[in-house]
Amino acid sequence: METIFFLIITLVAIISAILVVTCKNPINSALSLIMTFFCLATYYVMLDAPFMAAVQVMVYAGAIMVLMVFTIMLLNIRVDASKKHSHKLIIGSIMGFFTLLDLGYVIVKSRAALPTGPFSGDMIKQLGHTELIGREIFTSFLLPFEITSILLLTAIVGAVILAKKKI
Amino acid sequence: MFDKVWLIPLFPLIGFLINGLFGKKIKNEAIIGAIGTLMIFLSFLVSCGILMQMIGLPAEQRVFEKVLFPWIHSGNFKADMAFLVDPLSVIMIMVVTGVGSLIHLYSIGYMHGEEGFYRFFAYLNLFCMSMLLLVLGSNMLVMFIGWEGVGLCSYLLIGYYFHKKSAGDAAKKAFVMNRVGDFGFLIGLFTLYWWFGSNHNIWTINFVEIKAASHLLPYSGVVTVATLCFFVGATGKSAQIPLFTWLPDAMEGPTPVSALIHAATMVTAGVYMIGRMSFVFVKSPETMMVIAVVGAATAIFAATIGTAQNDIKRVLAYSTVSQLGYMFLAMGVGAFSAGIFHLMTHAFFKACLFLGSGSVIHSMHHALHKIHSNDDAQDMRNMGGLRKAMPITFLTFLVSTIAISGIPGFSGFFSKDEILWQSFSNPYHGNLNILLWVIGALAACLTAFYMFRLVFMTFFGECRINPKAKSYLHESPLVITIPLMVLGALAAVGGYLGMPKLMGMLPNYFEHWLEPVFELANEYGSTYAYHGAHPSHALEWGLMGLSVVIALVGIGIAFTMYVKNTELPGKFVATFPTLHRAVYNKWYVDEIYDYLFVNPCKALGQFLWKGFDVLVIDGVVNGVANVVMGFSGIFRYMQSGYIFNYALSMALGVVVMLSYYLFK
Amino acid sequence: MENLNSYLIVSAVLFSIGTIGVLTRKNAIVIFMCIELMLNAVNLTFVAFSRYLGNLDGQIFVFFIMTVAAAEAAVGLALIIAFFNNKDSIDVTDVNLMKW
Amino acid sequence: MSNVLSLTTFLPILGVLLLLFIPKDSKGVLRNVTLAVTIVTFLVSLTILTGFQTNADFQFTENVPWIAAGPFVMRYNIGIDGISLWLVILTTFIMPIAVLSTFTAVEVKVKEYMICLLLLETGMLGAFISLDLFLFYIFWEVMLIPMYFMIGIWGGKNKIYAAVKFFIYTMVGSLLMLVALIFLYFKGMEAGITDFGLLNFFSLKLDMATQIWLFLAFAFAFAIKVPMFPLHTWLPDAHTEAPTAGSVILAAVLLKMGTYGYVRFAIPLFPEAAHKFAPVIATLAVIGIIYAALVAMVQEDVKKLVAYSSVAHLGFVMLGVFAFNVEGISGGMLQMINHGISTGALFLIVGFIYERRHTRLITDFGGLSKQMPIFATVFMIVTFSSVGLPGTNGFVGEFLILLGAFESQLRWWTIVATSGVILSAVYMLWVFQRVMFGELDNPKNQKLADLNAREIAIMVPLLVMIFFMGLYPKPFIDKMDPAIKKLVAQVRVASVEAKAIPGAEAVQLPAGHPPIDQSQMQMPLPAGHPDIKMASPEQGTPAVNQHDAK
Repeated sequence: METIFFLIITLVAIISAILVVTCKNPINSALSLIMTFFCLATYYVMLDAPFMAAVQVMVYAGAIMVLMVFTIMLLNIRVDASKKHSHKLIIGSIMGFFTLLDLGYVIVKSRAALPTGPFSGDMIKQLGHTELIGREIFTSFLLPFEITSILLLTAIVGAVILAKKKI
Repeated sequence: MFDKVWLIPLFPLIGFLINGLFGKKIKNEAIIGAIGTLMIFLSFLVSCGILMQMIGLPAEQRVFEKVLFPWIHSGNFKADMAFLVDPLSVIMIMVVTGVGSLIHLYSIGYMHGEEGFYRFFAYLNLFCMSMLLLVLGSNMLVMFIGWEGVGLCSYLLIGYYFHKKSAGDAAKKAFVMNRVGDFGFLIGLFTLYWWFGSNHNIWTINFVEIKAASHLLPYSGVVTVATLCFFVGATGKSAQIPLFTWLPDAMEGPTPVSALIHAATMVTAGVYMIGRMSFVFVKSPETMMVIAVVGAATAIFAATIGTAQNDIKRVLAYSTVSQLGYMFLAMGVGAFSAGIFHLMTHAFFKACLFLGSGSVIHSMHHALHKIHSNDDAQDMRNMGGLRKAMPITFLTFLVSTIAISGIPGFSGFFSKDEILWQSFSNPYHGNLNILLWVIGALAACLTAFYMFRLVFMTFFGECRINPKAKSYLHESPLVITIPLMVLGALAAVGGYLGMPKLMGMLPNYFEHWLEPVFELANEYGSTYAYHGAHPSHALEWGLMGLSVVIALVGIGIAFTMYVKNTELPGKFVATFPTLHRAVYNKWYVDEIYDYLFVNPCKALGQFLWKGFDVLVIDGVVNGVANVVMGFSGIFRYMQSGYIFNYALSMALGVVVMLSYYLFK
Repeated sequence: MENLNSYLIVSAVLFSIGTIGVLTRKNAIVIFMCIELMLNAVNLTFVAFSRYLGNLDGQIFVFFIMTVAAAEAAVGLALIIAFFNNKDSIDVTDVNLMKW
Repeated sequence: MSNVLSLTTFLPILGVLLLLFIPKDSKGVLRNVTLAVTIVTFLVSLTILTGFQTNADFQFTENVPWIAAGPFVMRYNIGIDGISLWLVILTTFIMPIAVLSTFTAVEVKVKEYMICLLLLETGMLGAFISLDLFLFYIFWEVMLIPMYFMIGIWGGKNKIYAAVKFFIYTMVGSLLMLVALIFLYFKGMEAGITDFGLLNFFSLKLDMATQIWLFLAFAFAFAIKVPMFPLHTWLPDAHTEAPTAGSVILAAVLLKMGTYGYVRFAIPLFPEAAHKFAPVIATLAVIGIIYAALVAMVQEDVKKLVAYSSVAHLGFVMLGVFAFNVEGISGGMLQMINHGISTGALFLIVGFIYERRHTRLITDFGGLSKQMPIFATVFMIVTFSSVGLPGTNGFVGEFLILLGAFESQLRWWTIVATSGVILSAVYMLWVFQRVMFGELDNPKNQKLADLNAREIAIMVPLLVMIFFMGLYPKPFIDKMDPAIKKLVAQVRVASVEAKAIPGAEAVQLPAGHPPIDQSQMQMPLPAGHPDIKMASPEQGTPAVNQHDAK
């Protein structure tokens, strides 16, 4: 039963991903991207990481995509009319195909012995995923956490300077 | 007086400095001429003093070495500026200063009116200084200074009329050929120095020390190599077979130059060098043979060319080359004192001949100049019958011609006949000596022929000069004729100094005088000489008579051809056109040298420069630069500016790395 | 409970689609979206591994990726706007000032 | 006052500072100040000459810590001995003459030109006096820059090509040298050497393999500078394009850097390798002599001809240096100074006629000696000094070189090299004849002015030196002798020891060379440490048997 559900979600995800790439109108590709994010969120849930799914939806679908759509609207970009099938299409797809080939090969071939860490699946269910992540972030990963906050700060300042016409 | 020897070269040096630096300002020809002549005359007086002092001394005390200052001292090598006075060098300085002062006096008259007058006298004095250095040097290096110094001065004096291209070329040719000789001299010097140093730890180039150590030398092997190299040096300087073509061209210079340098002094440097190092030369029989053969060959070869020349000075030049051949023949057969004796007598009569021809040319030039015709003043064909116009010149010329042809009673006969006899009876070369004697005699015949041909063409017969100029022909002034008369007298009388013992009337002072210098050489020679029966006196008288007869035959032929019926030479030329043309063009030796050496060098130089230097090396250097440019051109396309290319290369990178790791 | 491989395959597919999108599209913003897509594919692998390895580090790392993605999106879009201001087009091929 | 050496070296830098204050367009003041500075430097350097005792060790030494970067310790270690003394004096002697010759030659950007000249002088002096390998390398590079600018800015038509070619040629060589330097330093560190000082590297025993590689690197760098046969093509271009003063200094001093490098660094540091490569280098030197002479013969441009002639002269110097005996090396050193004077004079002469006619083609001249008699005599004297006529300086050096090389194992090479004496006479006299003799047909030549006072003032010191060194070279040779004897002993001791070192591949002296028996030894063989205090052998040994070294 679960596998069927998994297949459906995968199907939806891949189709929307392809749509992102192929749609002429950027708005449609933006929406299909949001659709992909939702599929990913369901994956996270299936992987017993509910908090991750929530964050995924909020950050990506909510924040970043809204920003994207906003920019598209701001610049009211017409549909890129000249769809010349330049050589880029062929080369791009060949490259994509080769990456897929490599990754697939990696996945199929790899026999790495998987040392299991301390947190088993059921343990997450009892303690609650958010609490566990919270404990992890604010103990061992405190320094990276602070650095990412600085990163965000610089990004904000950068964005403001770049977009403003004259300082 | 001996330690005043350094004055001898010093005086001409002072003369050179005065005339050289201030000559332009003095401008007055008499003063410049006087300074030049005075300086050389002073050294003549000093050398007379030394001669007198040496005559007073017994034989073994006659060697004196005067060290002036240390010149080059580096490591083992020691060379001081030092002079050696011994019987041989005394004779040489007497000849050089004596003939030199006469020629200086002569050139005051001859060079009258030339615009570079001071320059001529400065160079002439410089030449005398270098020649005296060469002759007095007590080690090979001081001799080498003189050796190259005379080469330099002959370059300057031949190129005196520098505006004439032919003079410039002749000067350069003379210097380069001398330089080839110096190359041989240097190699010989190094071999000797190295051999003595590395085998017996005697690091010296001083003649006295080498003479003392000469007993260590082996009888051939390294000595042959060294002496052959020295002989190459001698041929370069004294114009023998391989390197003689510069001497006839050197006639471009003014006549006093030809008289002093190319007759009396410089060309005898080679003979003197062999005399000075006779104890080394004798040690290798092969070299002695080579010297004798080359000497004889040059004698006959130059004599043949001399017969067909029309320029009066060219004839005398080839006669000098031929007489030098005799001297080398004498040296080659071990008759060193005979060689030096012939050198002295030759200096007298050849200088007199040159000066005589100079005075002829001078008056011819004067006459032709008066009527503004530009016939060649030196060509014998437009001379003739000058004996009436120039009696003194004619007389002295005739005396010297008789001397050079070897007519008994005159100096030439004694010295040349001594050489012929020595070459016949020499103990060194076994059965070669008959051939040597025959060649010598033949050359003597040819010498007599062309000398008298010259006399008859210039002084006898009717005057072929441009009729209008005939009246202007007159005897040269006294300042020219006095040296002629002195030299003429010396040419006549000089022979009696070295009368061969056979004659018996006078003891052979000359040989006796040079005995101490060459007795070591003769002693070494006797070790390998062939001690057969000493040929009888009768044979000696017979050969002497034969040589006189041959000379008279030569004169007779000349007389019949050029006085009796003058069209005979024309007929002779008609019957043997190719032979005549070959002889007239000096057997095409110059052209052969050009073809063998000069042009290939130029072609090689051109090829090396254009081909190798520009094409190969610069090609490689510029090639590397172009290759680098090429690569940078290619890489430039990587930065195309399109984002797509960057993304593509990134993706490509990922894929390649992944697949590399996967499939490794 | 799907096993690890299937998740990895899905993320591989999404990742290559993202690559194709980046390489082929001319519109700057769509390229941006494809990059986001590639990032999320990577997030999925992280979470899948963290789940099967029973170690939360992967998921925490995903947070950091998200912040980076956010920052990147912000700056990227600012760039696009700035580029749009002086070139009136966001077509990637017009970004060729560096072309010689 | 022991730091007179540093004073001489850095006096030109003070001069440069002085020049900075002088306004750009007052050319006269600029020129005179530079002249004054160079003359003062010359006078100061004379005090070095007078204070120099004739013995073998380094004098006027200064040793001050300079850089200590991690393992690398470089000290400001300078000093001169017999070998570098005369090169320093030659540099300070040539500089005023070069400056004097630019009074009319350079009109544009005079200030920068003068600064380049002074910088060049410091670079050269520094290179000659530095005893610290790194300091030597620094000055070696500093020297290039001003010369590059002089050729590049004030040069002739394709000056850029010539300047770049000159620069890159030398840079390639010196980079190789830098690598070898550092590798040597590491080798030294293993043996406990703490800084770049030259003296402690002398005592460093290297095995044969490393010696070969290090020697090749050093030799390559110096070969470019000498210039040796295949690497010489930069010289004619650099000379034809350089301004007169530039090419005078380039010929007089910069070329000596290469041969000095061999004598000071390449040979003493790696004696076995030097012995091993002596035949190869001698062959290149001899080829260089003959090749350059032949090529010089067919040149149309006078300056290119003189450039090729200096390639030939330096071929002689290399032959002398690689004879490894006292005569050869002192001949080489002497010839370096002679070449500096005579070729410097030749370039000045070419500069005079270039200033008058603005052409260097031989065919444009002819019959000048009637028009310019003083110039003719000066040109003649210098030609004969360059041809090596006895009585002039050229002969003494050349003779000693050929003599020394003949004694050593390079016997056949010497015979071929001696033929170079003929070729040098040919091309020099040919150019002298084509320029000076012959008809004064070219109208432009008829109005040429003879040498003025300034030009005569330039030439007089050179002519005096030509004759002084030709007739009485003793003071020059005596001051060099102890240092050269020490160098020769150092090289010979090492080459003998090389045979003794078990592991090291035996040094096969070429078959022709007689085995080093006692008679070859000028000095009694010192036991132990090669740094020998060489007491100069007493004069006045008996005439016949010179040295009983048995």
